[in-house]
Amino acid sequence: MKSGSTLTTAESTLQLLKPPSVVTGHLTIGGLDDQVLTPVGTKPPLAWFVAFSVTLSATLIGIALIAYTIATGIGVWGNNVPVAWAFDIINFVFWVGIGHAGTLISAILLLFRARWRNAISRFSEAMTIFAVICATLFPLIHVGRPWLAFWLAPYPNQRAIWPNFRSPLLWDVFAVNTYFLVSLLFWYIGLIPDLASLRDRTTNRVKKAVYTVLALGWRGASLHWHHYERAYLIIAGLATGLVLSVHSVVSFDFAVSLVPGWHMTIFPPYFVTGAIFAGFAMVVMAMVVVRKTMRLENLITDYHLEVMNKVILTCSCLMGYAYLLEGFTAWYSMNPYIHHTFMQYITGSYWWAGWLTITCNVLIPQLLWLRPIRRSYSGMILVAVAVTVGMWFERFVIIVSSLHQDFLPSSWQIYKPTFVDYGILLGSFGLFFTLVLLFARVLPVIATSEMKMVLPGSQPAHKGGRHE
Amino acid sequence: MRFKWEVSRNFLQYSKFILPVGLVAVLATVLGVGWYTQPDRFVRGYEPVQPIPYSHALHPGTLRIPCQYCHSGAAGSRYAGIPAVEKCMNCHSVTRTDSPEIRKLAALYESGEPLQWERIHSLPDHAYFDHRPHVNAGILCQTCHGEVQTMDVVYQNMSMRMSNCLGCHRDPEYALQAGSTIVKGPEHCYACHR
Amino acid sequence: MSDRKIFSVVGIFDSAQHLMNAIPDIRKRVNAPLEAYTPYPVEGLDKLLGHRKSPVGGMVLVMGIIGALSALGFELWTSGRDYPQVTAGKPLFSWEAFVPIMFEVTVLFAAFTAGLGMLLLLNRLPMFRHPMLRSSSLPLVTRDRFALAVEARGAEIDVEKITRLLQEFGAKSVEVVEEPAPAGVASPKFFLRTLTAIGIVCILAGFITYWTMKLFPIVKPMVHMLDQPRLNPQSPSRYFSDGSGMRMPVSGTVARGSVPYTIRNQELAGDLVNPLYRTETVLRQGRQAYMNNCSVCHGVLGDGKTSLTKAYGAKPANLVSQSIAGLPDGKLYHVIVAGKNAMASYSAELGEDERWATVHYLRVLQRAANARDEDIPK
Amino acid sequence: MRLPEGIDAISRRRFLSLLAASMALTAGSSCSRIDRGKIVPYTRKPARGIPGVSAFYASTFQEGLAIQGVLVRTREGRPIHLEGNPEHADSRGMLSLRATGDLLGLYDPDRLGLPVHKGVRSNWQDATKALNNVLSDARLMDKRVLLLTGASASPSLKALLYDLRLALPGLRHVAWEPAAPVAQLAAARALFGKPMISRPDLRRADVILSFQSDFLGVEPDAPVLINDFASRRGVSTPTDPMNRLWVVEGHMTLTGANADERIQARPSRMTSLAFALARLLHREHSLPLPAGLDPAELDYFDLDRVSAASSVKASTMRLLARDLVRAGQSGVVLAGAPLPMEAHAACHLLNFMLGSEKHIMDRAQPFDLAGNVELKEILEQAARGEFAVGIFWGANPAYAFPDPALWKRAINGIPETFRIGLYEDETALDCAWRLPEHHWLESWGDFESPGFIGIRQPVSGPLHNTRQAEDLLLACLRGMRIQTQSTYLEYLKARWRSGVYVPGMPVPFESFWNSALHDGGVRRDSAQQASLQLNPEPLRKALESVRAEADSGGLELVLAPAAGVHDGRYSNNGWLNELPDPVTKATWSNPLLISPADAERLGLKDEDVVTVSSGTATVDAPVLVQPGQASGVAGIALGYGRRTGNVALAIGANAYQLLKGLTGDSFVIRSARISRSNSRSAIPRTQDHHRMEGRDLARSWALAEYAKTVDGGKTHHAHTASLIPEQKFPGQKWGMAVDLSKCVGCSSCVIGCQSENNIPVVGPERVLMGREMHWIRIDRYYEGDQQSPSVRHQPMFCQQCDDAPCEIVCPVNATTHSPDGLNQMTYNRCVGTRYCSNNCPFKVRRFNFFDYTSTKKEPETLVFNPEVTVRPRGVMEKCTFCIQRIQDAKQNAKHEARQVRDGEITPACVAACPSGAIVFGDLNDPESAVSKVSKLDRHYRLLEELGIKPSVTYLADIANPVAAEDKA
Repeated sequence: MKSGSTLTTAESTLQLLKPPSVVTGHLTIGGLDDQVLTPVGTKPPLAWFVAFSVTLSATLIGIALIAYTIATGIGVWGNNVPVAWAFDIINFVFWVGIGHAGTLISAILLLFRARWRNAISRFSEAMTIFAVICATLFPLIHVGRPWLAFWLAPYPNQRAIWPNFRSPLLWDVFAVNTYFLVSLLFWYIGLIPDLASLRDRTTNRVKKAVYTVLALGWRGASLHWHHYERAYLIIAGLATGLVLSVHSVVSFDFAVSLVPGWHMTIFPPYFVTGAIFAGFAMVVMAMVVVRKTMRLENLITDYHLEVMNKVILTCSCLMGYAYLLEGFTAWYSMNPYIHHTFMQYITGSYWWAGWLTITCNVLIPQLLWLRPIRRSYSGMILVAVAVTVGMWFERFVIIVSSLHQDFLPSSWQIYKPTFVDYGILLGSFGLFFTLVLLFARVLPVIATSEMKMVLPGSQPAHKGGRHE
Repeated sequence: MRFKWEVSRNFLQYSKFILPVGLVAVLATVLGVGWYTQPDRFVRGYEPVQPIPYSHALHPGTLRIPCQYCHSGAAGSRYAGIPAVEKCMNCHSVTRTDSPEIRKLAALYESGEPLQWERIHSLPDHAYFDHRPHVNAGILCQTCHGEVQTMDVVYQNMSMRMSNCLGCHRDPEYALQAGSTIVKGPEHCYACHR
Repeated sequence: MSDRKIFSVVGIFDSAQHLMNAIPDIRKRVNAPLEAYTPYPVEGLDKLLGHRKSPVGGMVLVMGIIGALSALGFELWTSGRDYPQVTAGKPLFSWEAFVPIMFEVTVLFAAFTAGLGMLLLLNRLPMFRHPMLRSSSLPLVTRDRFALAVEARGAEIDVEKITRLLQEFGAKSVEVVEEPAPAGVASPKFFLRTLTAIGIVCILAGFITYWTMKLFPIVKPMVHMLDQPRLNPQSPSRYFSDGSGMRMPVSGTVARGSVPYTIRNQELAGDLVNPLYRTETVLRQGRQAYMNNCSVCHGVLGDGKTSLTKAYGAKPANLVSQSIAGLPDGKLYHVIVAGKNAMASYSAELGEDERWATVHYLRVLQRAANARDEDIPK
Repeated sequence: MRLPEGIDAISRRRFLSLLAASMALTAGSSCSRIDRGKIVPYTRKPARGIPGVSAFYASTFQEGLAIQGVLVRTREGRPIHLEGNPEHADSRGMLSLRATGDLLGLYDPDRLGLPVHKGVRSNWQDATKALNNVLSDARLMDKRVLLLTGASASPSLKALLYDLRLALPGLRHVAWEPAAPVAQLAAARALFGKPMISRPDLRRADVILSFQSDFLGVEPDAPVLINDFASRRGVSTPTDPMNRLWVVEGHMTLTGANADERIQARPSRMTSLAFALARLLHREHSLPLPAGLDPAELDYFDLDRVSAASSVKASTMRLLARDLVRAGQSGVVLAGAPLPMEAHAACHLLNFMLGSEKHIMDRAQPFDLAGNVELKEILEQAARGEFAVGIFWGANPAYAFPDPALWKRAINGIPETFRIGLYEDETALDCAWRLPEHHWLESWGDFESPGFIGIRQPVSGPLHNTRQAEDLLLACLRGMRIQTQSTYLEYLKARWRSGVYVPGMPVPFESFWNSALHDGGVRRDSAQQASLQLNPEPLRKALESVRAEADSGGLELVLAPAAGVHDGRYSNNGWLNELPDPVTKATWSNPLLISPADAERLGLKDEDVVTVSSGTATVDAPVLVQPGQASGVAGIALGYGRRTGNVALAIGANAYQLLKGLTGDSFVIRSARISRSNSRSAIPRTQDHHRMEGRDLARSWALAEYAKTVDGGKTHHAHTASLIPEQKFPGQKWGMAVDLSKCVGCSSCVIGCQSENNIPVVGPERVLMGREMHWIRIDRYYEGDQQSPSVRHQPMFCQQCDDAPCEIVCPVNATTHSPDGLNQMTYNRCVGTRYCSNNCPFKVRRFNFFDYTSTKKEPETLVFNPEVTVRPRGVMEKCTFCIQRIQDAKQNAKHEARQVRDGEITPACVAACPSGAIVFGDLNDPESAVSKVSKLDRHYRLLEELGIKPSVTYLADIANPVAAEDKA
């Protein structure tokens, strides 16, 4: 066909319009495809293999230790009787939290018509899926008899026994599974046009067959787009409610119980904020690497990173507020148990975890007030790593520190993790990054159809993009 | 090559039918096989060969020996129990002493060696069924164990799963004697599990 | 050109603007359905082509409500009706606790209705035999071009006129898309193979299920407490040399509640006094003991006539005879404990109270057998 | 019906096992759902042996100087649980926790199962032949034979030994116990001419003064004494008479923890304190001294001098004296087992002066027992080769005799050595012949106690190829051609026929014997002390020797038997090893307890390992800083540091060795030294935090405060409002009440529960991690300052909350509420999320972190109660109020067409509790004991403000210290 002339036309159109901030440099619609879709399915560079082998080994260590746990018993972990939940649930809450950024970016920002989201939505959605996969692993393996975990599902059985719908843990099962399924659906629906592009680009027969089936015969008809847009918007709206509810429900695991330090009305918003916070940090961390290695600087611009960092900064301030409020509640309620627990956070056996949390989550992110740090790789990676560590330890403080000293001093007990705990935590990171690495080579990391939509000149009679 | 294309084209063409049909078929198989191989389901009809061919059809059937003559624990213990060999000798020290099976029995009795019967009815160890309230409520043995008095060789008649217990506890009328005041059996966990 | 029917005539445009510009004019000139193909949603195109408002919203609303109601209903039914379990003293219909799951299920239903409803129902995907999929224009569309198709959908149309028209309104190229060759009915072979494949998958799944169900209760480390390491009554034991877990009490020991009966002689037992009063409870107890243990030989009425009489070598005693009715309680008790002639001891089956109750019941039988007129209740 | 598949079960099973093997998976040994196993009925019916119904047997337990009647619950001829026998006139149904726990000893897989000769498996024929030969030889050649046994109060055994001595003139029988209060016996021998231990009847005591006496803890008759003591503690109004416990002690004991007034003093000062008190009573309260004792002889023990030397305030001593005088003959003074003979003598003097020697110490148990001093002499004789034969039965000198070198020389000096015992223990390894004996639950015997002769009858056939030791001795007699009975049972009966049975009795002997077996023994008139005369001479000697001794000023070390493993005889018992010490809460170890002041001075902290030395003997032990320990006084438990036994091995340190240089039979080392090493050793404790942190947990009021609180209506009860309607319990509503005033914290309930409910032992490593499994624990808190804290005990178990927070969080409905108010835990439904444990404010739920039971084999598993689920791993468990007993009682009641009677159901902890602190019953029945107790004005419910509505009521502890106005 006459692609050459088309390109010139497109380029000429571009010349006419000033480039908006969604991309930098000159980029045509077709050029976007060339940039984003070409690496898919090609032989990855050596660095990828190195990274992949590292993450895969971590995953295998995790899998081996999980097998060891299932074969021997939860006793190989450090959990004990006051601290019946520890790394298992910390990791679960941590990963569910990480999983919040994706849906937030793709759904909530879509509703807010934040145009810049289109470049990073695919990637962060994928991270959501992977984080939720990591998260769901933990409730499954943390139970004493994992082979009976299916009893949590309300399926008809001859015993006529149903699960307890009043248990927050069951709410959790429903919330996390719903979240996973809806995120997967959202992600897949977004992927379909890109899969169609891939189908039409590739010449490899096998790949073509796979993409053909996955693209479901998508052909870009305007009627299809018509329904598609509508459905996508509705799912985004639903996912917004979901994203807020999921971590609220996770927080109910704690807030609905009566453990001092858990039994707090502030927990749902506090947890949701924390989840977004940790999720954004993880996205920034991964995005910086992907952007650099896959040379996507023109698509994922400094502006993107800066906006993300601003979100992180906002969340950090909110977290600081939540911490203060916890202290206030402890003081104002005059409840000796809550008071004791709060003092434990900052002066007790795990004071270092408490202060690490505050330092990493509240103090270090304040660096982002400085524009140079917001825009420097090392600065934002420092903050992102700090937030990731801080948020993990925040859950450690909430779970371990609250449990290890509750009502009766006679049962107070120190918790010490074992190598299995550390190994499984490592394994979950390994699994997450293994999936991320695979994703980066198998599927487009940027939603091309969404990007095309907002490229300059893509829409008729408007100056750049359709969303104003 | 051509054929393959044909197949895949056909497949794509008919995928709307093939996939759901396949899915339903697999699902039906899994559920069907799962249902029919549930633990305990196939135990109905379990009929092992016993070391002594004791006939229930003869003793409680023709001779009308009451169940509790032998299974004397039923009224006072959780376990109905299998009678001691000595119980057999109550009669068989004088009757049918020439039968080879009875001689086996007598030899065991003399030597004191235990007689190992094959167990037929077995509940999981976490279920604490108690014969006492059931027998004392006038529920016939046959309700659960089947028409034992007609069986030459005893076999299991009821799956004896939780649904059997619950079914009767929720609606016990059919099992009770006429005029019984019992309306329901207990359904709380500690009634059967500890 | 082959002899296949024409599906559509497709013009390729360079930009969305060109496409949008062409549509109204072509619509005026051609009396055939139009459809546009674009690499991304183009604003205003749906209005231009006259698509009606998408019904996704309505579908989602309906299914969301169904999801909410079914979740709430299910929770209320299972927790309050089907197998009510009291937890933490909450009422059976504690709807407050059911809200989170209701919400999640609502979202699940709604989101899947939106997603799958859009794909499967409205867009009729997956669709692998649409003529467009085999056109050479589609790769352009999924990249960066915009296509306008004038659709014949099998009817006769004037290809040349339309081609001209499209080019006139800015199409850079035009392609005629043919209807696919009639697929015809797939060969029986294909069906056979498909069925075989499904069958194989089913058999495999069946076997996997079978073994899962079989191994699930027994393979370690899956524990289910079915066989606990404790010794149940009448269970075998590998520890004891005779293989039995039933141990005999050491001879000479005396358990609580049963002082051994030491009288050797029936004559001496005559002095024993029945410690039980003849209450209804005692007589009931006696009847139960008699029916279960004695009636086999002595008969339900105590007259020694039973189904066993023929089979039995020795004649069981007629308990209602004058000679036995004349014996004192202690002597009857002695026979129950010690046995007599062919009768074995029943001391293991009957506790002390039950033996005395049985003696009382024997008196009832004896009186019934020799009842006088005045015994008949008025 | 036939099998649907048409495959017979055998081939299916075979295929399955092949498949499982090929998959390299370990299939369960019996695939229960397929292989349903066998049914093995009795061949011959035992009398009244209904499968599934428990039979109870009365028997008697002896441990050193303690004798208690037991009621053994058996199932199918196997004992499964031990409780006290209320028919036993002396122990009155109180049973030591070690007796309950020794059930595990019966099924101990480490028991020696057959005779062993020099490490080679042998048989009884050879063993008895060898024994007969050497004894016949000794008889003919007139050689000396050493027979070492433990203490015994068996009249029949005494007769048997007498018979043996007649046959063997060279027999030297020594009864020796390593940790028994020999000094107490020696004092009685000197003062009254008869070695015996007096048994106070504390029910009659108004004021009890204890000098380092742990009569509520490890001393022989503790269970009965706890009951006596507690009978005067459970007041229902502030005006009820209550006893007062004064404790003078240096080493913190459980008794000290329960004191109303606790005075810290060094054990070496106790005798002078007692004499000073005697002088005070005589001079200021003009109580008469016994005849023959001149008041001037006491003058050395001037109050000021003694007070200065012991740092006990003179005013305190005056208060104490006044309190004792006020009580008069209802005031009693007890001296502790570790104290030397002089202290015991001084306390007898005090009791004589008060008149309580005849009023309260009215019964006594004679014992003829050698101490280490006497044994040393004999071992020296043995080392010189004076004995041709040595028979070591019971006591374990190779472990517990303080001088191992002497023991080695002695055993090498005896040519023929026989060991009769349960285990291949230290002594057995030194002996040529190791002969396994019956466990006491497999044996016959009789035991004399004040007022009762108890019979021991076997409740289990022999589990191993063992013989009863008495039977062996009888066989020896027969081997020496002496006419005697063929079995010990015959011997016992013959002796009873001639010695206990009175021919004129209305019942024949056979019936008399059977009813004695049924009851567990026969009552006898108790030996009255009334005729006792005090010999002043030994007192005078004691006065002199105390005057002569100087305070070394060094560290004083008190050695006492451990609460669980006692003197080491239960070292191989997992239950007793894992029993938290009632005071320290340490398990599986014997740390050195030192005072906070000493710890600070020496720069030691918990778990630092130190070397304790006395003379040339040294022992390494970790330190535990014990609040309440007097400064300059340390304590360590005996019974650890065994060298044999799979459980006992390498647990703790052998503190017996420290006694090596001691010349008397006291268990106080006057000048021990501590030197720190650089290592640390973890002490597995079940409680890591010891203060209540100002929380309203274990309430304790002084009597005066109680009166004020009740009068002012100030008893704190939380008022909780709820939006949801209250739960209704239409039938019964089970509940418990725990009287903290009665509870002394002895921990008997822990073992009773463990035995009844198949609670696994987890081992020291897991106790360290906080994974102990006890369903009932005794929380112990220290209030007040470190150096002299007040101690609270609070039994803690599932509170069966009506609005239980654990229930609502379980996602699978594994824990729910029953219509009779129980918090049901359905193990088989539990998937193990552990959420319930997190949400339990009492932290009484226990999780099976590992599989603790499935690797166990018979005979160990025979100890499991068949009525209770044996929990596998991954399952949460907790106290059920002994649901198996509730269900059984309910079914029995239903069978007999009646309601369950109040008191018919006794959960295992209630049955095991010697103090009667726990009451169980129906709260819906206003007449039930538990309803009445729960309404007493000192009742409260723990953490009631959480709105969880516990079914367990606690009654505040009432202490009875000297009133403030008296002090002023």
